[in-house]
Amino acid sequence: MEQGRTETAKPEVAEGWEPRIVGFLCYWCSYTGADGAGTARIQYAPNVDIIKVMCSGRIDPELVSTAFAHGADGVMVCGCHIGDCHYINGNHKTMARMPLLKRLLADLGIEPERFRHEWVSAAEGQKFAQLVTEMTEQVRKLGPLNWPGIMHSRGVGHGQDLRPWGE
Amino acid sequence: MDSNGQVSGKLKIGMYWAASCGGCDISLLEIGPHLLELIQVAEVVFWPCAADFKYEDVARYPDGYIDVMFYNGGVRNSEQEEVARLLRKKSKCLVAYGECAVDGGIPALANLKTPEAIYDASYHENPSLDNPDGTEPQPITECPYGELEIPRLYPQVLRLQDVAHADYRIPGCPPSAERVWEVIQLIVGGKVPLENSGVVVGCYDKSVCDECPLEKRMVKIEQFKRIHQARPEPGWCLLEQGIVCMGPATRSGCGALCIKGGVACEGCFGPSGESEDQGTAMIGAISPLLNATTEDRAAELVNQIVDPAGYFYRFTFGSNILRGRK
Amino acid sequence: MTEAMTRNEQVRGEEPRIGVFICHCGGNISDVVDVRRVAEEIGKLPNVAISTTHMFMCSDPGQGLIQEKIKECGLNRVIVAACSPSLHELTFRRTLNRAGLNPYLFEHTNIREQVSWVVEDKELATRKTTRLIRAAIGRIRHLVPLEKRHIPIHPAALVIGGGVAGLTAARDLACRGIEVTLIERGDHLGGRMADLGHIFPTEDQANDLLRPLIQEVLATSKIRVYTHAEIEESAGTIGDFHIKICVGANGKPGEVVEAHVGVIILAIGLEEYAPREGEYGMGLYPQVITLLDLARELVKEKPGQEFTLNGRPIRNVAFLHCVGSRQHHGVHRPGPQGKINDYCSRYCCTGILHSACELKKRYPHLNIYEFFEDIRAYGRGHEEYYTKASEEGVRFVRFDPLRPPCVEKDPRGESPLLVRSIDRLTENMEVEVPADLVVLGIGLQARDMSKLIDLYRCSVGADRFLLEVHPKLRPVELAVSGVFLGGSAQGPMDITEATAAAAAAGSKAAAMITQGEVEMDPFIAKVNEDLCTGCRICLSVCPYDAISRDEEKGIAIISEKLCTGCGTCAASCPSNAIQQLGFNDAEVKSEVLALLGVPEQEPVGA
Amino acid sequence: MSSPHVKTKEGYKRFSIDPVTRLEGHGKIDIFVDDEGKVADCYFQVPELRGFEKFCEGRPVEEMPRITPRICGVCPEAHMMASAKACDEVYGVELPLTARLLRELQYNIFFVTDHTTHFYALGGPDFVMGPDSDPATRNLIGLIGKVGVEIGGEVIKCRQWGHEAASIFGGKPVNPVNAIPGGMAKGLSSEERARLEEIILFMVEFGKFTLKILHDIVLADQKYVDLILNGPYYHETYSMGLVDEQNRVNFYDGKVRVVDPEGSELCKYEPREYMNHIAERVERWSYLKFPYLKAVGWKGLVDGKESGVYTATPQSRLNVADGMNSPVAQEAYEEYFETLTGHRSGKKPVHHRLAIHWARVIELMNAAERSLELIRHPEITHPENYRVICDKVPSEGVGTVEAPRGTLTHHYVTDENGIVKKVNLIVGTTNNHAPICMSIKKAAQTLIKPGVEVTQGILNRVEMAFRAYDPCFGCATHSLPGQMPLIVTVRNPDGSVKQLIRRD
Repeated sequence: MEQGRTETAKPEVAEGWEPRIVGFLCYWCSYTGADGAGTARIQYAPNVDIIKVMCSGRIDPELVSTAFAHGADGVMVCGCHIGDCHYINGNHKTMARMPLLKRLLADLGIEPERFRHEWVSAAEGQKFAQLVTEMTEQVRKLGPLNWPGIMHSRGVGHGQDLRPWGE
Repeated sequence: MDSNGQVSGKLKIGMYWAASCGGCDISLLEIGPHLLELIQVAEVVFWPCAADFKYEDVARYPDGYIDVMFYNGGVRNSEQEEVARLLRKKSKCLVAYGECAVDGGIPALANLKTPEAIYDASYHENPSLDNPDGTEPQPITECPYGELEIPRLYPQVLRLQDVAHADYRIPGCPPSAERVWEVIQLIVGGKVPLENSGVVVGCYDKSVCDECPLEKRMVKIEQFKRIHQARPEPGWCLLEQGIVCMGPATRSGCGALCIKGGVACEGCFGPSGESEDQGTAMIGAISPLLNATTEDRAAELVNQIVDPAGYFYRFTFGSNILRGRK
Repeated sequence: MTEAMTRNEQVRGEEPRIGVFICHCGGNISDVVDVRRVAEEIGKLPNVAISTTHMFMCSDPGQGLIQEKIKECGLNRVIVAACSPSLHELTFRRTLNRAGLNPYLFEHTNIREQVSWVVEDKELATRKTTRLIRAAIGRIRHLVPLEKRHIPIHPAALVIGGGVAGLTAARDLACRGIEVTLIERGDHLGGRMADLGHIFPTEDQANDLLRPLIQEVLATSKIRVYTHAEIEESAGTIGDFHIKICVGANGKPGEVVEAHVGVIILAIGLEEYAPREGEYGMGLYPQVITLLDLARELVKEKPGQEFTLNGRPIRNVAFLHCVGSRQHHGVHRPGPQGKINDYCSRYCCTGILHSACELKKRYPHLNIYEFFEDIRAYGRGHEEYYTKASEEGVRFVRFDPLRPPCVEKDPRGESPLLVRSIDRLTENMEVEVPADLVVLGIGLQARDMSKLIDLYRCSVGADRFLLEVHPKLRPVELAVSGVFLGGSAQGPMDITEATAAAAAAGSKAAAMITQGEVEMDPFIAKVNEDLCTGCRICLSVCPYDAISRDEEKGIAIISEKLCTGCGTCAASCPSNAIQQLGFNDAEVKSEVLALLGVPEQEPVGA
Repeated sequence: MSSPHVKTKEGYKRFSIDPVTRLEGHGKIDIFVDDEGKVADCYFQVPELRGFEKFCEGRPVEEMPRITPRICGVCPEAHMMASAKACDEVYGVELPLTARLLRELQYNIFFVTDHTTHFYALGGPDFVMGPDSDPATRNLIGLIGKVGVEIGGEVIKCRQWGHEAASIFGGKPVNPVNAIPGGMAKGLSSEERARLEEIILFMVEFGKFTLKILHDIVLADQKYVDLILNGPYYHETYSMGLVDEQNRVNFYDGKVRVVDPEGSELCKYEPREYMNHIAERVERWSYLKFPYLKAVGWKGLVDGKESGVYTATPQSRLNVADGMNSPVAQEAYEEYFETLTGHRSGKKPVHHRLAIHWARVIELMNAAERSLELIRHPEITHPENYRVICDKVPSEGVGTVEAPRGTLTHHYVTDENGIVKKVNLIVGTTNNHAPICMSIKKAAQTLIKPGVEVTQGILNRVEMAFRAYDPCFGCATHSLPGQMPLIVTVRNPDGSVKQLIRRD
């Protein structure tokens, strides 16, 4: 798939830009793991804002693309390890969804590093903290995704101030 | 009436063809015998493909003069946007007619490419091309007797709502004649208000599976197949047979015609139910059917699906959540 | 219509009036997060009627403030930004309830564990807090009043395990007139306690306590007792379990009996740590035994002043603490599952001190040494054993956990064994103690519960013991409702603690049964019949087979009772025809949008 | 729609026909008239671009027969068939007999429907209602009003049954989906066959009926015959079309035959060789690609034997053929040539553009008769042979059919996984761009004279010049952007020909 010459020109990074990463976490393992990181006072990057769901099985791919479409620079999906899902095997369903979701996002030009899917148990506060810091740095390297900006520049959603191509 | 807009009792209707293929205009003729009923109660005041009214005639109409205006096709260039705005002004009820106007339709597949790439294909790459100087079109051209203007190509295919409010939206490529006639009766019969919020009509909320005659056997997908390589077993759900079918994620109302025609649903009525995005909906629909207990196996299976983006979003790149490619 | 119901009806129609209450947590939060600034910024957002802070939101005055503001400002939605919801979500839901507001019009934002404790930079922490609360506002605008589910409970209980805990639980239930089925895998009731003699801290004979309990259990008609019995199958969920029990006779597979119960108590206990061949001389020297071996010895009253073991007179006894407990990576070899027991087994310190005193009482001339890491005699009447032992002249050597003592043959042959260690009490002096008997204070560990874990989808801790819902708030409940933890399947306990846990589990279960029904969180999935096509995709994703297809209507139906509210079906439905209450698309999506700073488009209300 | 700020030079008047109507797609004509009232210049623009050739890259080739019909919803079957034939070649498969029969059958039934649409809804009204009639009535509805509801009913019935037939084959009446690489997605049951035969029998009658209408309303009216024979609508160009082994017209399959203005064969080639015979010219002063015959060469927008300009229309199909493959149509064919060239044999080509309407009706007749022959073929309902599995490694393929509006060619190159890498489309209407431009120019210059008031009737007659071709700019703009200026020679006062305008 070819890269566009205008649209994908990397936007210059604004002063004080910080990666915006949305983290969808299952309550029983990953969210508790994140709490664990807190209880252990493990310091990590503040860039991942957590959205709590009961089970990672609830994480509808639609939520992921919604996050990207509205300005997330990255999305992280965390659930219980295979085998210790609070809902027996809800996370198997998550697991089965990921490959197709990853592929679709890649086909739409979203760098693979911007979307991560990890298993984090209630005991793995340390791991969670590392993941967050690691991903934050990866996304920082890539720079802003700025999907709303891209679409705005193409006139999506507001025909009025369209800037026609070729002018 | 004549083109000067002298008022007569009949409902004034029109149809415009924007970035689309004309299938919508044809589908309106599809109502067949009802056409004769229609012309008893309504008269055409603008329909380039079938009647001799010009833009200047429309411009002369007073605002809100047209009762119901069907706009088919997406918005790909400045002319289509200008006409959309003109027609919005002149019409009480503007209807986004057909998949292109509602969701972008097939032309919106262009949102996977850049305008430059499209120009290159047309002017620099075609094998049968004879273009030594590499000529490309320009928006305004000087000629000895004045200027000539061509509409400017927009960088993205938009749907009608992006440039003008649509009171109703009728999905489908093309819409189903039966459904359209139902809608026309409602509107013409004054059973629904002319002004509305852009409600989707001319289809059903449930998905194509609702109209699909094939049987589900609750078996998992072992392998994905492509239509030219497989003889699907008659009577059995195509998706379960590993042939990607958009049925589960697509509005019904068509009567599952493609499936009855022997091929999988390609999703031309847009997302079903309250989903906003056929692609992510299909992920939800396909993943549970994979015969995979590990992520690697799941990946191995779904990699057999060729071109998910192009297939899942064949008709909705004007309206899906991401609306195109980075 | 009850008052609450009418209020709920009103709320559905109203524009959201949101109260945001931000907790300082006594500095835990406010030292890092500028909570006042956050309150100010949040106060400017649409639909926020009040945004304020308090030193301790969970305290009575804090909760009082919330209730007062609900009334004063006519709030119909409440957000508390404080610690983790796992700690106080329930607390605040109750607060709303007391104020006459539906408890599910509440959102708990975690700004302690997930902000102030993990972000140093005050500015970034403050901004993150604002984002998270903004997200909560996005979500809460769409929340609607929810009612807990009510599930009938069949008035009968199954108790698994015939040890002192199981017996206690069964007895307590029976006393309340509840039908109990008690199954024990082994051949006798009473479990491990039956092997013991005098027990701390009361010094009763174990069997003097156990016998009447067992008799009571066997006597009552309310309790069906099966030994050599194990669960074969279990169907159904809370309130309505159908269980097939295989009852064998001395190992031989026997007939299958069935039990229909509403609740289950797991009193399956645990197992002793089995020292490895050669660990502290175990298996190499007959003079090395475990604490429980010794206890079994002491049950036998021996005549005379001489303490003998297998005919050999004993003069020097060495006790080793923390064998198979508080293990360290690199120092101790992992067990079969590749895990070490890094936890404290809790009974052994007092157990050893108690045995030491017992020996001293019977054989005052014995020389007794204890090699310990720390003495943890934490329970009532436990410390006394330490004092007593010291007075009695028991000598204590404090070893270095990273260099534990070693047990070897005495080269000089004066005594069968030598225990060598460094003593941190005397500036790490090398000490060498002759021993005729070495007693290993072995720890306790979880037994293999894989079958039950599969059957009842129990969550398991890193220490391989079963995990309660919350150690403080719901200490004897498993996340899988209807199943309770009665004793040491949950972690190492002494008899006192195990019986207490069993009694607690018993009364919880009894309460549930006498209530006749349970309330469960309302976060279940619902099918929108107008949108559902009956495509069956959800049927294949439900982990609990809670979804079936109504062939008549051609749509999916979700069983309220079986649904546990994971929301997997909601995420799979291609038409979004399934919505999870409390986590529906509108709620979660606008949470995402608000988090990203997208202003709310569609109006909420009605 | 030109925005007001577009300038017109001092001393000139601009007449805009915007949009040109009763054609498929978008068109606009700007005529500049100097103060003497003489046409200075005339521009024909098609303001549309959709970029199919590009966005089809990356799609699986087996999906092309379902995607490309959306190039034109008026003639979707044409694109589906051309695409499917290209796919067959990409996968190197030979179609079983039944598959071939089914495809040709579906295609001929489509031809009946499509030609009906054009004759009655698009082109017809000019004749039935008259070129100068009120534009508000100059359409199908007006036509029904004039010829009566029974006839109107017949027209609608023909279209309706045509689409019922289409849905029997392809599920969907518009944008069918049933042609796949290796044949058809579904066979024909005997019930379906019976119903189709019923429909086709009606169509045969309808064909005869339409021939009659043409005679009664057009050929019987001397002023129309004059218009056809002596009107401003005449160009001598090369003709192109598909023919079978006996050089008879075939819409679905065969070889491409080209004859010169006198009717002698220039070449006859396999579709896959199209690149050796035609090229698409891009002139610096034009944004439109002009296909032309390589063998003759590009001489600009001029007719005659020396110019590589050719037409691909019903008329040119009749010109290249030695006859029709069905009796009634053959009769009509002979009458047609006798009337217009004086030779029943048809060895002299017809160049009167308005007569394309007549040729179209003859094709309508032929398609109906051919359908009847095919539906009665014993193999048509074979339970298996409606398709074969494609197991060869895909590479490259060309598929050509006769679209109602001219020879249509799809050309695909794929990777070894059957993913499209390159697409080239030469659609029916594109073939005719040069002739269409020439016809409009000639019409404008002949009809708009000093001292003659430019009425909308006159402007409509200008439109009639291209309507004859039944151009489909839905098709033509599958990839073409914006403007297609029509450049005319501007005469010096002495009448000598000025240079063509170049734009830089």
